[in-house]
Amino acid sequence: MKELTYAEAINEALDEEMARDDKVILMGEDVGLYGGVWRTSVGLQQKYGIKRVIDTPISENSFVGCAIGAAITGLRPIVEIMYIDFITLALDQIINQAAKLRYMFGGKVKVPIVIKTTAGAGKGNAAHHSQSLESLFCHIPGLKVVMPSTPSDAKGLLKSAIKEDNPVIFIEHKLLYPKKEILTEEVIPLGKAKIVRGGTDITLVATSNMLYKAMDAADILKKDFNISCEIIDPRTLSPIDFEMIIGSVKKTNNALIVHESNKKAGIGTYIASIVTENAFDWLDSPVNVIGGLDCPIPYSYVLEDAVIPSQDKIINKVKEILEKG
Amino acid sequence: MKELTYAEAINEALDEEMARDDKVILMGEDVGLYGGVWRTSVGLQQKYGIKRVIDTPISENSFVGCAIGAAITGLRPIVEIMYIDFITLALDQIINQAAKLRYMFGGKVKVPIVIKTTAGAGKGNAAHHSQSLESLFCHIPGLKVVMPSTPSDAKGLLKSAIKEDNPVIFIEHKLLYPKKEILTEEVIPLGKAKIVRGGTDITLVATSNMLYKAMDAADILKKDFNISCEIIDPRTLSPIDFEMIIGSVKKTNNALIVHESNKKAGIGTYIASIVTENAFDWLDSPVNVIGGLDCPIPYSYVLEDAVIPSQDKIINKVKEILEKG
Amino acid sequence: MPEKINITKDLKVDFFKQMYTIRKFEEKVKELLPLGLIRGATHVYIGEEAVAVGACSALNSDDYIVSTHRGHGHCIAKGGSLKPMMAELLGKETGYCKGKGGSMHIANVDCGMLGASGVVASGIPIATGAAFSSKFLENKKVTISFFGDGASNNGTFHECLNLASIWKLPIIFICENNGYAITVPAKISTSVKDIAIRAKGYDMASAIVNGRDVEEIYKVTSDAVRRARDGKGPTLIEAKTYRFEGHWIGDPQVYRGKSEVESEISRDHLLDYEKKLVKENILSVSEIGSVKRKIEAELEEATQFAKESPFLDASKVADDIFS
Amino acid sequence: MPEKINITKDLKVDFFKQMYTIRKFEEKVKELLPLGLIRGATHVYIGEEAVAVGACSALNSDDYIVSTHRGHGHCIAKGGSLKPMMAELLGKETGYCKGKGGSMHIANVDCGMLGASGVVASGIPIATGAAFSSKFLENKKVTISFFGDGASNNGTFHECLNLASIWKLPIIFICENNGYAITVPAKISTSVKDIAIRAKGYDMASAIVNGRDVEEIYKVTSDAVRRARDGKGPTLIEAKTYRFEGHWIGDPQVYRGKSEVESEISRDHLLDYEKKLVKENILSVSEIGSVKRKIEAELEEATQFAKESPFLDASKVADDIFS
Ligand SMILES: Cc1ncc(C[n+]2csc(CCOP(=O)(O)OP(=O)(O)O)c2C)c(N)n1
Ligand SMILES: Cc1ncc(C[n+]2csc(CCOP(=O)(O)OP(=O)(O)O)c2C)c(N)n1
Ligand SMILES: [Mg+2]
Ligand SMILES: [Mg+2]
Repeated sequence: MKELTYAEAINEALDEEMARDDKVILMGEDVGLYGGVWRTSVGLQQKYGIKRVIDTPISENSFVGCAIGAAITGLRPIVEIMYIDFITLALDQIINQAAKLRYMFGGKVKVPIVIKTTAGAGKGNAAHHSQSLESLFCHIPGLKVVMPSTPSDAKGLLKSAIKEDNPVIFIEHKLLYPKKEILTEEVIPLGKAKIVRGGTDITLVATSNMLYKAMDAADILKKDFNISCEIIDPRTLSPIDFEMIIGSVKKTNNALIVHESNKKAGIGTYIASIVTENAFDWLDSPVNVIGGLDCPIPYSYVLEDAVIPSQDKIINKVKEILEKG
Repeated sequence: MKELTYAEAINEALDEEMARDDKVILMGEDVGLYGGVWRTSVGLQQKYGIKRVIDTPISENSFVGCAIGAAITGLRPIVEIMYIDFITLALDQIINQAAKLRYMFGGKVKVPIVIKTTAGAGKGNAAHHSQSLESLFCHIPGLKVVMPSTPSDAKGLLKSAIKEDNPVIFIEHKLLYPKKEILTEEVIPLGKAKIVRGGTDITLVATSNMLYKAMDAADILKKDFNISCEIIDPRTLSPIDFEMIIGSVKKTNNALIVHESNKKAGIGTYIASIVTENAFDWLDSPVNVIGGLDCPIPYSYVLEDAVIPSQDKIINKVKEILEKG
Repeated sequence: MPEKINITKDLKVDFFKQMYTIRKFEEKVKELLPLGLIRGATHVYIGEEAVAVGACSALNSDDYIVSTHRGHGHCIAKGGSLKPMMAELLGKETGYCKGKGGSMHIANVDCGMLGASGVVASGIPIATGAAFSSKFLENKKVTISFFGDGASNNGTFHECLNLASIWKLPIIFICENNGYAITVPAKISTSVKDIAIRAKGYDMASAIVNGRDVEEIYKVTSDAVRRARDGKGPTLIEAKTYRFEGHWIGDPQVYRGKSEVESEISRDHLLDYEKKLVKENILSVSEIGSVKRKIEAELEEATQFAKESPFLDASKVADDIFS
Repeated sequence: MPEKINITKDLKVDFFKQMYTIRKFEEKVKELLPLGLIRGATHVYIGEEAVAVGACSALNSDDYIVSTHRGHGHCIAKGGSLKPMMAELLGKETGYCKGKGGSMHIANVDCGMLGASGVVASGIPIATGAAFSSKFLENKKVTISFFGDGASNNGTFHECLNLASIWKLPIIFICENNGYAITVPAKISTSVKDIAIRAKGYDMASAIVNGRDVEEIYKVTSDAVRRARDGKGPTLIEAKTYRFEGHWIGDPQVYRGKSEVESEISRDHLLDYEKKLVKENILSVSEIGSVKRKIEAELEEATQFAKESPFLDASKVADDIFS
């Protein structure tokens, strides 16, 4: 039983999978000698050589495409995009190639590629280094999307992602890297949500770093208002574990979804909508969604704080929902 | 009063705006001498010269970026991306620059750029020439998204888009170009939906080419089942005219949203969710969404037909909703 | 140009057969399209046959190629069979991609043809990745990445030439410079006359070849293949070629003069090569006739097969997304 | 290198002042960051001052520049004021971007500085567009696009050099080649030693300059500016430079040896230029002293201003998205 940070847990998953399968390679900017700006690949180039851990030029679309080409010809590449904001440069290869190659070729190829990257605001990095773009990938058929919130989930899900024969977008959160936990060492299958905390009055579905805000909010709601929240972390956003979420909502009869990305055309309102379609008669109140403010991420901390969903916002919304319901 | 096709209406809007304002320029692949593969810029290079109507190399990210740079320094560029599928190559400039420049610079610049492109399946062009990616843009703060369904709307909205000082993604539908209509010659403001047909039993919100499937379905629902559908075309998808949509749902107490793009993390479930949040007590049934099948667009017409929302699917869903409700 | 490479009689016959097959295949496509049997954007390779044939003949059957939106010729030259090709173009279950891909996504992974692609220049990274694999796996495979003059203005061209150079990948970039990108002439969109010169920006070997001369293409490609297999890195080859047809069936071709097109078509390398084989006593006129008839018959058979094949059932539309 | 360009004494003094201002500004940034007054990724320009100063001095005040993630030096050299710059870095309402942009988005549109950008190479198209505007409007403005060696491997570099060449735009592409992209040395990521050679792929004029020699940079840029203004098209200038500091504050710099860094820093162009001014009798030692003290005082004032300025109120966070 060892305590590891989220970054170390990811590093361990990479290490174990590279040790297990010599077709697994890692490429990206600064992932090699330096071990990645998020420190998730520390020591790997030293251990597995420059052949398997490769520092790339700043050519996002092409090194992702190169990894896709390698994936259909026998390798199992993991690609790091330093910030999810730069993945915009690689979307042609991700959306038009990775997600579609197998289908377009009638099932003749497999595309075992993991694209790992980091999302989220909170570090004063402003509009080009703080976005949460997971919803873009959830919208595209042919991609799986994973967003772990804990060190154990990060490790267990990354190991599953690397073993997966289909493209996986693996989205870390930059505020979570220092988060510590004693690892559970489970292998966590893609597509399975987790009930983080049982409850009876409302279901809170919270992704990535928002899980912690939801938990803090739930503590206060319990203590000060005797409201019992059931908290679910979907962990995989595509495909999403609707069985667990809908099951919970049928029990609590109320739901609130919280994510950091924008609400508009996002994954939250999709969850809300599917839950509503399937549990309408169980609902005491409309399923609500809190997302980041509909605004680029500003630099100053005063402004940055104002765009990220806050504990207070969650508390107020839960109270509003239950009063109305 | 003249009858024009959708393509001709767009051409006329471009022509009138270029005549009105000599800072309006048009750039894109094959838009010049040839007049655009969709024939929407026929005659414009001949009329306004190669200085204002420019054939570009196949460099989507850079000619879009170039247009953005031109927009912040005094021009009003319109850029054509031949198929929306290729806009994936330009998303860095659209998402990180066009949508954010004004905000990042504290309001110091304007970004009057229109990106016109075409979406949709139905022509046997397969996975790289058939997508409906409007939801990606709706998710990004700082962009406006327009999707006209009729020649009059196409012209009226394009004229507004060109006059707009902010970036607009203007999405045509490739099956609509030959569609004819006597033009109403209104200037149509961005952000205003339209009640295409009044009704009492259910609100159908249908975008782009799906409007016609919804109208056909409504005809049959009326004739065969005496179900009266109110049909709304949002026309602008971002910002969206919730006032009109919610107003209608409060009257009909039921709603179905139909679009061609995928349902997952798309604009449809966002509409559904906001409607539900705001009209929950008026709803007799959960707001439902029909989107394209969660699948890349296949080539054969048998398969292609199976992925696009059909009239039958709409009819059956409406019946199911009203039976349950 | 490397002179030492010897071209056997059999190979010459093979060149002719392949070029003729491509020509006839594309003529059949032109015939079936207006009938609605083939749908959607479809780009034929007539005029450019020598490039695919010369280049792919320099490869082993397990080497890789990555094609473009104009992929039928590459597919045939890399060993594709006419039946599943034609069936794919007719959208049938018996096609290479079960009718899911069509013309712009034709692929025959089993013979190393890793697919056409509808997005211009998007195959270049995929090809670079295939070459990356081969180097990594030390399997001595070589990859050819085909793309057009228009594609050479796209960012991925630049990024991948850089990647291939720094990683010394076993890849050959073949630019099929036919002078146009749809209606846009290279001279208004491309800052250099010879795209081959761009190799200098990546410290890469390069060559310009006559895209109508199948033997020259074969020789220059063979040389590049040998160097790639020997670990000596990538090459950029520019083939000067010409598209005899419009970009699409019915293209009014406002962007190029009738006389230009006629003069280009009048220099038909396929006719020339036929004459050359006769002159070199490799095939007699009557042998050529029977080669042609055999190919035409095969093509008829393939067309028949495609027409008679069933469509994949709509219930299977969502299969093959994930493995 | 064009010899005819004359550099006045005043201009030389100005070069020194600007370089010294940048150096001191960045040292102040290094001081404020660990205090938490400046947050987020912040990249200082120490070691590269001569490039921005030499290049921007060749421009008129209404010409344009587009910067990179390492933008403070460019902003100062293009006429930015220290108060709103420092205020921006401290996230204050009085900053150039009201605290919405910060270090990586610093912009001063009024003096033609069209912004830093957090996405590497993404400013190149914006700059190309500014040059497009100027040509279109016939206003004779010239644009400089700054970017790094790392950025030169990105597709937009290629696409925009092609665009600028075919459209003969009044733009100067200045590659600040400091040998590294974060921790990745150019020699493992960039296929050519001299990025300037890439100009050949676009039929573009090019030059390599010593990035520590402000006068050489000024002269070469002036020449390119004159050609651009005269409608003679774009130029690619590669400035060989060196980043004295880590990529970020606290960077352990595992990717380059201590001795390399020490030897590079020991050749400090700022000290050298100071000596040169004295030697050329342009400024006396005591005059230099007072120039320095004046700049330092201004900087203190700016820092004080920034510290005392209020944050933009959170209620205004969603303003400025649309006009
Ligand atoms: C990224 C992208 N942009 C635009 C298109 C539309 N398009 C299809 S073919 C073509 C021209 C390609 O020119 P070239 O690369 O020279 O190949 P050629 O057709 O001449 O063989 C264009 C612009 C596309 N398919 N992909
Ligand atoms: C598209 C993109 N990829 C990666 C990064 C992360 N990043 C920030 S600075 C940098 C290095 C840039 O190197 P170079 O262009 O040489 O500029 P320098 O920092 O040396 O001045 C990288 C990779 C980024 N900001 N944008
Ligand atoms: Mg071409
Ligand atoms: Mg650098």
